[in-house]
Amino acid sequence: MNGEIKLRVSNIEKSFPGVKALDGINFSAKKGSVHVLCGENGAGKSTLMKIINGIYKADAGEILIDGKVVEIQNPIQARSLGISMIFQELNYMPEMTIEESLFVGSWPTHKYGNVNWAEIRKRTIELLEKENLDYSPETKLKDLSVSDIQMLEILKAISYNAEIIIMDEPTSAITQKEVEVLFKKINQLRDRGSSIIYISHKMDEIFRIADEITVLRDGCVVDSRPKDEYDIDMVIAHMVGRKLDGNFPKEDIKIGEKILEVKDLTNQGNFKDINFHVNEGEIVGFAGLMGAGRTEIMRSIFGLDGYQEGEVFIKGEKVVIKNVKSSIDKKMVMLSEDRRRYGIIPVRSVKENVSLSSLKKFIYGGKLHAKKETDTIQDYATKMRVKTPSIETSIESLSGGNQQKVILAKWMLTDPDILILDEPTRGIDVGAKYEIYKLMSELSKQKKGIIMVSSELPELIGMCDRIYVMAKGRIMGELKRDEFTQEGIMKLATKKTS
Amino acid sequence: MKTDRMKKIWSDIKSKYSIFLVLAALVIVSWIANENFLSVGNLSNVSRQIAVVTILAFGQTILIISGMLDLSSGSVLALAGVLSVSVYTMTESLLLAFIVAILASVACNMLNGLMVTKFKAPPFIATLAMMTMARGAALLYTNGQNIYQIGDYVKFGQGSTFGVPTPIVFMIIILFITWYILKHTTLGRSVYAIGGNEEAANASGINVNKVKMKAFIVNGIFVGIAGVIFMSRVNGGMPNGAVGYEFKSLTAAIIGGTSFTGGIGTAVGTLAGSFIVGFLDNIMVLTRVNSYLQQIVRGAIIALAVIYDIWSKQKRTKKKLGNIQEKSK
Amino acid sequence: MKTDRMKKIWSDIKSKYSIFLVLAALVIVSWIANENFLSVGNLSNVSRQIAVVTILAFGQTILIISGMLDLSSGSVLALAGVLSVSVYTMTESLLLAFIVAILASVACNMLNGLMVTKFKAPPFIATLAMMTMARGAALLYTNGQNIYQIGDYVKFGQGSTFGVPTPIVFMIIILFITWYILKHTTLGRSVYAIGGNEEAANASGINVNKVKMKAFIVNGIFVGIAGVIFMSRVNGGMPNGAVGYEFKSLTAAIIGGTSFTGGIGTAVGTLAGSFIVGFLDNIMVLTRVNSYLQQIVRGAIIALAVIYDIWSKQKRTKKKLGNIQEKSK
Amino acid sequence: GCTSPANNGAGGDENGETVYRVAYVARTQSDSFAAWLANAISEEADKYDNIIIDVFDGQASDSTQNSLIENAITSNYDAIIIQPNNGEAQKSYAEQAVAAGIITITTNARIEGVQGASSVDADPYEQAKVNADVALEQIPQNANVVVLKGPPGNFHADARRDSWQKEFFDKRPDVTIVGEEIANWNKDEAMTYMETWVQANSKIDAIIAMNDNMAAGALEVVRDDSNFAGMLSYGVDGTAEAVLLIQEGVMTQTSLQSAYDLATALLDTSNKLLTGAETQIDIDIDAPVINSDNVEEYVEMHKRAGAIR
Ligand SMILES: Nc1ncnc2c1ncn2[C@@H]1O[C@H](COP(=O)(O)OP(=O)(O)OP(=O)(O)O)[C@@H](O)[C@H]1O
Ligand SMILES: Nc1ncnc2c1ncn2[C@@H]1O[C@H](COP(=O)(O)OP(=O)(O)OP(=O)(O)O)[C@@H](O)[C@H]1O
Ligand SMILES: [Mg+2]
Ligand SMILES: [Mg+2]
Repeated sequence: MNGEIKLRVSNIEKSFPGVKALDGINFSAKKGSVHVLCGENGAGKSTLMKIINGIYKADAGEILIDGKVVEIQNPIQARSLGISMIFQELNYMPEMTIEESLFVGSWPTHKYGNVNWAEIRKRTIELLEKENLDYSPETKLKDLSVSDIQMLEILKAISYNAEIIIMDEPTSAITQKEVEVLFKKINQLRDRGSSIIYISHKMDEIFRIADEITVLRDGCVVDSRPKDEYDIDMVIAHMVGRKLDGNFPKEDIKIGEKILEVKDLTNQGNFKDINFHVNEGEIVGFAGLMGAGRTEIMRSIFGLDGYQEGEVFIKGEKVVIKNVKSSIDKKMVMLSEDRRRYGIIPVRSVKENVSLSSLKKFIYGGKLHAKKETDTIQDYATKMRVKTPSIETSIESLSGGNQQKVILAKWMLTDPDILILDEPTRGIDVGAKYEIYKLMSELSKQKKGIIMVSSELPELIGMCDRIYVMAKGRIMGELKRDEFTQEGIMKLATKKTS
Repeated sequence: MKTDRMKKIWSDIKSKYSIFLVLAALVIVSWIANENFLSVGNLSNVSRQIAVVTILAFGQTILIISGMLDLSSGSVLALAGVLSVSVYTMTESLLLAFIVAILASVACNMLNGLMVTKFKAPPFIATLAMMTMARGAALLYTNGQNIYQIGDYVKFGQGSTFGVPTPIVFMIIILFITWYILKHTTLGRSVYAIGGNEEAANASGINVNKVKMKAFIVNGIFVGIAGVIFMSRVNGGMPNGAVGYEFKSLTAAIIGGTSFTGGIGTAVGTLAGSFIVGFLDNIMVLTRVNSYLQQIVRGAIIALAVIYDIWSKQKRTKKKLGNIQEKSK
Repeated sequence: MKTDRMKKIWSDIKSKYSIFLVLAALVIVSWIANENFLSVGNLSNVSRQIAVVTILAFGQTILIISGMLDLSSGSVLALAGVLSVSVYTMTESLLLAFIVAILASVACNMLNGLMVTKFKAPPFIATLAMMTMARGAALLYTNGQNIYQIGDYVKFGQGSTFGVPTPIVFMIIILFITWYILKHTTLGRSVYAIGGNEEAANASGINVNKVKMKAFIVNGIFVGIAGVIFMSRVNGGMPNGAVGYEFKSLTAAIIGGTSFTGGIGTAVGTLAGSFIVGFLDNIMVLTRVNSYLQQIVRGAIIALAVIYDIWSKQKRTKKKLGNIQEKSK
Repeated sequence: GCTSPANNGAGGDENGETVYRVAYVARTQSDSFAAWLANAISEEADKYDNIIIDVFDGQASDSTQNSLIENAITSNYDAIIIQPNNGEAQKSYAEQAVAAGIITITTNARIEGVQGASSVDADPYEQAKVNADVALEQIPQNANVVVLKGPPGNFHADARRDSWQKEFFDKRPDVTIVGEEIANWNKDEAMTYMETWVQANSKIDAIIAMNDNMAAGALEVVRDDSNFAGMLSYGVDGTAEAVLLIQEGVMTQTSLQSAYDLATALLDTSNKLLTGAETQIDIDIDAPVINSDNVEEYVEMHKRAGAIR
């Protein structure tokens, strides 16, 4: 039974205004196997998956399940055909409780059709206990962190006993520990005979979990074969159409003066007694498990949240950051980990999104200079290789990775001295990742100070000069470049607080 | 220990049920200001007076939670009401009159639903168009004339059932239905999901269009009933009646904590919102505040009530975080 | 070749400017129905008639784009208007009267802004409260009586500037200001950003509260001017004038393509929306449609106009894609 | 404790004389005539030591008015004066007041057929008729006229229009109505309609408006237009604005619905009923015509009231 073809798509085509996202895709997923899809940002992976899940309708082509042609008009039908999907962009109802979000759209009911709350509660508690999640079922999603919500989405998708499970970059928002949990689950599902379609930009993950790999480029299948016939370089070469240097483009730069210093920073209950500094030309990493409080610290420094105690110095001068604007004025910017919530203005154009934080630059005599703005931003978009029909296109129609590039461009345009990058390569393809790393090196050469918060240890180790490791709202240790090891970092990250 | 627990309960009440505290405060202040306020007669008056608007507000609550609203409810009420009255004067059948009101109102609301789901018109525009059309239809049908001498029809609005005035009975039943739908049916839960995030709801396998249509149908039933009560209460078929009721009902729902951002709201909250407005109007009349001044006071108190509600809920969120942190230590 | 290009341009117009096509269609049909329709006199009448509502609608446009709205504009207009008229009758200074109107209206709108930004009241409630309060204040101040014998004050609304009726001049100036703010200033960009995603706007360094406050202040200036024009047009200080104008102005903005979800809308769209309603009302009176039927037709056409607009924008998406496919082959 | 004066019913003041509490439930306080009447009643009541009037605002809504009547009954007023929004709609509530033993007076307009209630009224049919009568003479043969109506279903609006129909249009089949719209008593709405009519009709001989506000609005459009010089115009109410327009020679005629006369009659009636001098009274005040012949008298009246400077 395993090894039979469960799902097949043939000659799928799909266009959006200005782009042909899919151009005749053929692809099949077997039972009891993990099929990895990879490809550059904007290659069409998510679009293909959304077609399979009934969110988009293909312009041409057909979908076959168990050899039979099926029409999938909407997610309800998809579900009834045994398909479930974890979406790339977290899309949730903030006001909903955990228990409800787990069952939304498929509530268990009593005989007369009324919702069986007792059953929901029971099953939620079972699930949460089984997964060792310490949450009350009544917690609202808006009170959770992105990673918690992502974890719940994963649990939800696999709790349906679906036969085809699509995971669109499920690990982009979670850390190593949760990845392990997820992989254990995937292995169970595979043994159970499910077909899993797995999308990721993380090469090590791909090679750990895949049975088969298909590479997409510009809406076409470039290659598709069993994992064993591939190696990483080959996948990358297929993806980006050229060979990439697998190493991190880290350069040795003379470290300058302290550019940012944080002393005894405390925010009740989120973090405590935080001390660290960043020097000119330095890339400083922050490692830690999910919920270690890294994001919270950065938000406080950047002026999104306050802090009760402590001091922040920029270039030796004590500063009071009231809000984001004063932070930007001090030439400090932060790329958020939650792109959808704190990054993009969905209905507005790429251009407007990029210029948003530097509008002053384009003001002449009280008026926005349209040409100057357009030219500058066109430059940035080209430089950052943003894949978009035009800079007037609304940002929400860009692929996830390209949205990330647009937001990065926004911050670059402010010409910052200090960059706080919270999960900067989340959802970015290998090629673009490499470009971002290069950009970071470039910036540090210009004596900028960079903070890199990341849950991917390899990139921290590859790019940073120093790494602070956090656990439960405290800094547990500081490592120099020659002390970097995955084990060493993990040990600090899991150390019990006194 | 005990006082601690009491304190906790009190702070819980203060935050979660703040709008009821506002209501309670209003009742107490009003009672001090005028002892008649808490008489059975007066309370029953206020309840009867707010019944129609409250019933409309329950429909609005369901619609607003799902990210829509109904600007047509006042007009559709009038249309359904005059048709119903006119059928009654022709047939003398209360049952038939009742059914006609509901059918007419549901039909209008299905048209609303159609415009919103099939033709993707924003609910504001779809129901605004219906507001004008239904009013025009009511006036056209009656040629702008009120229908008088409606006989026993007044029983709906002026009669009593088991000693309780009929409008209040209807209001309570519809309160219960709304609460039940929102809390205990998949329709209700879908309504919250759609209002919370329509795309996500769709991706979760909810048939968004069907749910929206159902929400309008439920609203239609409520509006139809309100139409019967209204006409019966004013003792005539008034094609020009209930102007602005869509607005009053929206207000009651919003004061009661329903949010235009969608996904938030409860039936009892709306009831509280409606009573706040009703009591406020009542006590100002009882204490004979100058009627222009009344408007100023009413505006100010509505703003204060909502601001207090929001403020105490924010405080709660902060509290909660504190708790989690304590736990994790 | 040439026809191809023409076709493309035409399809572009049809999709992007569909609301203007609706307007054009309405004009043509109206002209066929009644030849007086396109007379200079009639066009100037319609423009004068819609001027006040359109000016309010420009304020609404800015507010709606940033995710808010103003329910108080009709009442604040009345308050600002009667204060202005009353100052004029006391001082006989047109300048002073004008300034007083704007000051009063800006003050009310700053209070709106304060409730929304500092106290986090939803704009619906904050401006609803202001709607009641401002009306109460206007009535209280005048004791419910109209102020007559306002002399030269009528020049604002009934006079002409360079041969163009003054209300139209004001409307055009404010159209231009709105367009300029939205298109060419950081305030405008911030307004779009906040409406599109408030949290992201904040995280991008935009002072959300300050921008919202500014949006209310701009709205306040527009409402104040509208107040002067209104009172001058009706030749009296009418404390109960302009009831329901908040609603009419909202409608114009929404028909013109401004979206309650925020982040979308233009000044010229709003102007088109306002003219659609104005022409519709005008042609029905000219052709002497029964006044009840008028309401039905008005509702139906507004719904159809908006549905057509939305539908053709969707089609645009599909069309464009066709072109690209051809190109890529 | 705070005692409610309304609850005391008839209480004594220091002179030992009985003080009566009267609730006046106004149709609305937001239209100028109703507001004028409410103000006039309050002023008139000051002349009576034994009567205290509380004014309530019905907000032009049947259900609000009904609520207010209910409240007044609950509060045990000695008398309730109702200025109904819609006679029939308030009828059963007026009956409830009578049944509760409260003296009930309906006014402007009277509610017909309430057993045991009294009434003071100005007859809307009569108010329009006095204008229609002169219009029969003044409006030329084959004239074009426009008609401005109050809100549909409103008692006064309908009765005045009905009067014009029976007393004028039925008798003058030669007259053409070139426009008829509902302007809801509003000046600005009337203006908008008139502006449009002027476009479509080169000849309009008369404006027939159901109140002065609307007549004034229509006149605002044509007052400086020489094409329409000498246009006839009729209203009802005798507002300050209409009186001024008649004085200027712009408006033709209106009939006074005098809030002062109504107020005087109402208080007199209330006093008689409360003191037991009489048990039921039904009176009508006159609807005197105001035109260029007698306008100065009414200018004086409004000047005294402060409405005209
Ligand atoms: N809703 C949409 N409207 C318009 N264009 C879209 C839409 N969704 C996707 N696209 C376009 O289709 C192309 C494929 O996008 P898709 O999201 O499938 O890429 P992806 O392979 O998932 O990329 P990533 O790795 O960045 O997630 C992109 O060029 C994108 O801009
Ligand atoms: N409103 C809230 N309610 C409950 N828990 C919260 C709330 N806000 C934050 N937390 C928790 O506080 C902790 C700190 O989260 P934070 O996002 O800063 O961690 P992090 O180190 O950046 O990890 P990551 O970003 O990888 O999730 C997490 O455990 C998070 O779940
Ligand atoms: Mg993707
Ligand atoms: Mg984080």
